[in-house]
Amino acid sequence: MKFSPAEISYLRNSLELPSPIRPDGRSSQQYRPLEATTDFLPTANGSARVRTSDGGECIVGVKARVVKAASESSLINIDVDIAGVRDDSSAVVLLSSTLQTAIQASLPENALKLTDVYSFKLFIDALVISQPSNPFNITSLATYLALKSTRLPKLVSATDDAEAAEIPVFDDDWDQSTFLGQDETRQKWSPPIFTVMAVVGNNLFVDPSVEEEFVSDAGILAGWSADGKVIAPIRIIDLGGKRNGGLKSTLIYKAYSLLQSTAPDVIEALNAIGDQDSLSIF
Amino acid sequence: MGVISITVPQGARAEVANEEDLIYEDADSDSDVEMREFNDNEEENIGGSLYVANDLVTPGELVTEETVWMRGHGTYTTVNDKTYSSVAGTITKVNKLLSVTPIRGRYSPEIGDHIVGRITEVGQKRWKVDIGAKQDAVLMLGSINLPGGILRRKSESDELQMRQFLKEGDLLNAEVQALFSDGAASLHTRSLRYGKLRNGYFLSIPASLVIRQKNHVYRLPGNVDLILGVNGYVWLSKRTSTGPSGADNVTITRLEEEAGLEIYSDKNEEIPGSIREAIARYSNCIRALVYKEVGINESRLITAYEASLVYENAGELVDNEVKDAIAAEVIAES
Amino acid sequence: MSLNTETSLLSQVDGSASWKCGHTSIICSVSGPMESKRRNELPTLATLELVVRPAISLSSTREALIKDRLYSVLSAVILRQLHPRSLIQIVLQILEPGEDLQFNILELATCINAATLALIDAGIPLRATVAATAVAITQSGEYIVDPTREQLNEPETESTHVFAYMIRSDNKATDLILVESLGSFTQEQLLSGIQMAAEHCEKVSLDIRATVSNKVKRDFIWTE
Amino acid sequence: MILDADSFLEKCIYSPEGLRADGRRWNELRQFKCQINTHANSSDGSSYVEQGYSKVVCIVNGPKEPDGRSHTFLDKACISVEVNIASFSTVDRKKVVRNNKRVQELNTTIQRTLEEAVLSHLYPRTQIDISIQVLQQDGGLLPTCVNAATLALIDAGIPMVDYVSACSAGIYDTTPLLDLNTMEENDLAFLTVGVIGKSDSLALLMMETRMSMDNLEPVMAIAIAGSHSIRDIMDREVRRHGKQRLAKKGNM
Amino acid sequence: MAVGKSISLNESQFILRALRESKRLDGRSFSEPREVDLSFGDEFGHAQVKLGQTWVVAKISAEVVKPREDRPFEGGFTINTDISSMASPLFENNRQSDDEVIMSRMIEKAIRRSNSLDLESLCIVAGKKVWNIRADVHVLNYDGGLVDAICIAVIAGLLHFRKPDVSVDGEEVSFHSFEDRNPVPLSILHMPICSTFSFFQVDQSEDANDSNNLPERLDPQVVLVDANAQELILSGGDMTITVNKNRDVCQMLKSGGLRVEAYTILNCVNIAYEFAVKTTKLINDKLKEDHAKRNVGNIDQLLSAENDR
Repeated sequence: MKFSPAEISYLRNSLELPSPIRPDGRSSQQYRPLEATTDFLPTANGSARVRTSDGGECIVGVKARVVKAASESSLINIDVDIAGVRDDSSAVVLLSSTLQTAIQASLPENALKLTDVYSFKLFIDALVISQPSNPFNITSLATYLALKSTRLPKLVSATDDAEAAEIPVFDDDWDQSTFLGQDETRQKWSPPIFTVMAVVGNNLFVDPSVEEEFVSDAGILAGWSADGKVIAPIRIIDLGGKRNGGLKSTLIYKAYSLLQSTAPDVIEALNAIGDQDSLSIF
Repeated sequence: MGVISITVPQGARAEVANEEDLIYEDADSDSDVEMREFNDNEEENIGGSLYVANDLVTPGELVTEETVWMRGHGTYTTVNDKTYSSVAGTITKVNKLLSVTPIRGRYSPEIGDHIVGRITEVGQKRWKVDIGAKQDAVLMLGSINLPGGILRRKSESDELQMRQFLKEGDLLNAEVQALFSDGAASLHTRSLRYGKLRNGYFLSIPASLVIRQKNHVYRLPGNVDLILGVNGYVWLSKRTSTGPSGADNVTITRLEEEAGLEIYSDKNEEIPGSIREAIARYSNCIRALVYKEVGINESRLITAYEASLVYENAGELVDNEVKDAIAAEVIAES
Repeated sequence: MSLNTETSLLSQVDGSASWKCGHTSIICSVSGPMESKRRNELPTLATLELVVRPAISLSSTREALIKDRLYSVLSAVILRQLHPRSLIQIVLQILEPGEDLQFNILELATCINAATLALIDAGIPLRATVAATAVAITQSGEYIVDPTREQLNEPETESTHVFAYMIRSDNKATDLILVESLGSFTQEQLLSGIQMAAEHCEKVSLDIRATVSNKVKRDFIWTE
Repeated sequence: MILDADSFLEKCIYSPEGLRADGRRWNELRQFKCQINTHANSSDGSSYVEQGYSKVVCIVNGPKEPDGRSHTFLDKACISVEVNIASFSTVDRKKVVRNNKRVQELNTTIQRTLEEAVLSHLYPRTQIDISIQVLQQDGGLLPTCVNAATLALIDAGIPMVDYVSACSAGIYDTTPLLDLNTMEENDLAFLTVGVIGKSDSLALLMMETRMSMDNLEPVMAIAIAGSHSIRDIMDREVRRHGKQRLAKKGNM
Repeated sequence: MAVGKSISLNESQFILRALRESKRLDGRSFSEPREVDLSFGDEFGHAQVKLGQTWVVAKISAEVVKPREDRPFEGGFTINTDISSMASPLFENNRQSDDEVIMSRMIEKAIRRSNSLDLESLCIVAGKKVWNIRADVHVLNYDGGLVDAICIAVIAGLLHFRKPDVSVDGEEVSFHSFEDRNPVPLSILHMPICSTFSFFQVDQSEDANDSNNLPERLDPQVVLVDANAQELILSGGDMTITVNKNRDVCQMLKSGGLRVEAYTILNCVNIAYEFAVKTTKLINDKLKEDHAKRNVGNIDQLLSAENDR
């Protein structure tokens, strides 16, 4: 995407104002409307699809496989595939490694454990079909929704197999399944969410559009956990903007408060989606 | 105003309503192992008659058996001289010319169209311009106003400094001057109403939603000018005295005076916040009309803008429900 | 040792030759000079694209070694400056190696001879004719020219050598262009091996000449 | 989530009563659902097709300015197809590398099948990119992709001679079975046809398993009939969507 | 598969005009394949096929490997069909074009997936040692009909191949040299034979360039069996059918290209069957001939086909 110098200066000037004017009039912490569906792939344990109003779209499928816990280096595997982008490109690696680390850290310790020997391994595959702006936001949101909709079948065989290894047997009734990370009190686990904010001058903008990214000084990547706490990693990333000076340290403070004020609303909106039923995914 | 709105897909709701249309099982058609007869679709109305205009035809459908028609776009014929449709669309007849206009498709340029475009490539004596069509358009060095007036001859130094006039990424508005045999457009900007664009904001909408008019430059309330390119590329800018819109009837003398190098300047003028806000509001109004697939012209846009003033903050207009409301008001007005 | 050569046996390329000596059989094709890909283009020379394909399995380091040796010989003998910015494509297909995997002398020598013949067949300008020969030297000091698979496998065999000569006027092997010696051998052995190879290469060159004159006779039969 | 994959397999492929494991008769298609214009904001044409449990999304971009010399033909548009098979699309998760030979074959086959129907000579020096995302697989991968691509091309307004519709059919003993799912594909000899319009003309024919010559005719016949039915369903969807848009045209 | 960027207008019109008059440049009838010239090399498993100017060599080799974990009783079988620019400068070295990918997949399906080689007979010790059979195909010259020629060469090579006899004593496996014991042939279950058909749109009118004037849907088409390189350049599409003499169709592929009526395809299957019957007989005859020759001279005692790579 190319922009003319006049457009760039118009956009920057508007966004640099003390009370900035975004090209679509949104406030700094306002997201664009999203469209989402969950649990639409019957062959996956969990799935979700998120689409933005500018055509960005991400589909996430979660599959669980029974493995011997001892032989796996990690029980979570995240694979991100962005259409038209090489698998080893930095955008893909950054996305998958960030999500992998954070989800692994937040998942309750025994959520995947089946028996002393066996355990589930989660394969989270994100497919970004099209993405005009940075894919972090929608991939993270879709992953959140997919994990929230992920259910694991109920184990009917014994959990104690330390002596005699026995392949686990599951209940065929899907209604008996439990949500991932659900504990005895039927409290559901919530995975972390990441978002990218664009920095222009002294201002920060959530859910930046392509043009906002293009004129940005940089982006700040940060996440929050289910209880609305800001979590690591917090990282300054490149959003494709041309201006690469340093950032004022106050911006990080601003980012914190911006995240804290938006997180509850985003979580609430996301959780509301899981309760709505839809027949088709489009 | 909420921070985020997440909804289930529209399509899902529509489907509940028309489930019959979408779900189909071949359970009843006890088709034999015999190969089927060609064309056994009772919905199709094949015969000597011609479909009434605005009736929908789909690819491969027989449009007419009559041989008197000239076949235009969206049709094809076989050696049997029958005319078939090659796209999904509506039949249009102009005199003896029969064509099918596709429901959707890229902008296809026509001579005289006022368009907005973006330079993609600077070449030998010509620029390539993205106009949202099937191919990039061509703008010849000889088809632009050179600094110093219309009467100046094009020189070799002009060829060497083409990037000083227009470079990759630059936006311009122009007129389609001619079409090449493969359908690509050739543009010109040899009038002061055309040329490089600054002092504003660009957005792109489906060309099919632009209602063709005599004039595509609008002066809108709030000191905002709009160039609604026939190709669906839109430019919203601050109103300036010498801007493209102010120069409808320019004499050659004035042209000469004004065609200084500043017509290729990259510098914006001072733009007050109120105008920036108005531009943001207009762009959201346009997006609202696009969202509901409402054709856009000057009066509708003004109606939408006035309707939008109920919402104090332009940011509220990104919400789908607000878009619905605005579009509904526009439809009601017209 | 039976020798069987043939030229112009492939229809889609500019020149081709097969060289079958004992149980080693190789076929070589030459295309060019022709249009080169922009990125491979050399401003002053013709680009040489060389492919050596084994009879069995995919190309390995063994073929890469043969290719490397061959490239040094061919790039020296082809008058590449006459066709700048163009491409000469040479493919050698080993049909029967005639020796076990740990050796490559028969293949290397045969590749050089086949390539020379194919280059002549394609009409590519050459500085001279190149002829190569493989020699094995045994413990008892016996020199075996073009050894068989069995002879190579004998524990008696102490060193293996490939020598290639450029052959100019009077069919004299004057310039040594390749020496590839492996195993244990003495200085005298190597030097007399080189001497012996010269004689043999001259014979090979006569074979090449005979094949070419046969071909010319066949090609220009109508001129008589 | 399907849990009872094993109990599924215990059932026989075709019962003496003439029913298949999933309750269909020999000449019955699986539920075929399709939708066009699903990705209006990000593409020129788009579609979503479900054939039983097989689900694919297709996005078409173009005709547009070609990406470079290698994508420019002077006499026709350059059509390129890229199928991407999601790792979660199969019952057991499986990562499919993009450049695997089977995927390359699939790409080329779909591309050449569509080229026969698209009037590509009308758009010289342009490029048409077709990207297909396979979300779920349960047999009939190739036909589902072809059908989705046809719909997306029509949605993009790209002129075509007629619909290309594709369907598979196999043979059980001497009974031809229409539109196989994965379980049936694993056990039976089958073929896939791609038909242009309502004719008996095939642009595509692919058979990868051994089948007696004498069974070919009935199997091909039922596959062609199935393709014709699919064409009808697709046509219905194109008309439904077209009418919906024409209604909106009232707003022009 | 069509390789060849262009052909002069003159030539193409000449060929098409001839086709319209039911003539082929090499004098064959439309449904007449070229003569198959099959010969065997000194080593076991070395088969050479010439089909017109097309010339391919298949070399079969065997090595002992560990079987795949999920298939402990099955041996391996790989076919390598990499085409170098020797066949024609239009083939790029070290890069497979779309056509080459489709072709190698087709050979894979025709021979390997159709189970013509009995993989279970390659088992030596279950889960430990199996034979891996490798077919390396070298295309020396290209003049159309590649799949057909390669398939014959590979099948003939497999039939010609001998692997050393093996005796198993518990975990001990000993391989017998060809001198010790007669080497054993592979177990070939059936012989798939490919036939390639090319379709041509031969317009009746000379001015076929009118872009708005498409050919009639049910236009008579020309179907050529075993087209040569020149004909392939002009063909509107091709189809390869693999059949054996037991009337099994092993593989069929028409990946796009000119649309063809279903009954035309069924006709093609019958032609392919005739060719398969004829070619199967030819391969068997040639094998017998070769066998007779070997038993006279006893050459096979000198040669080893075992490959320890």
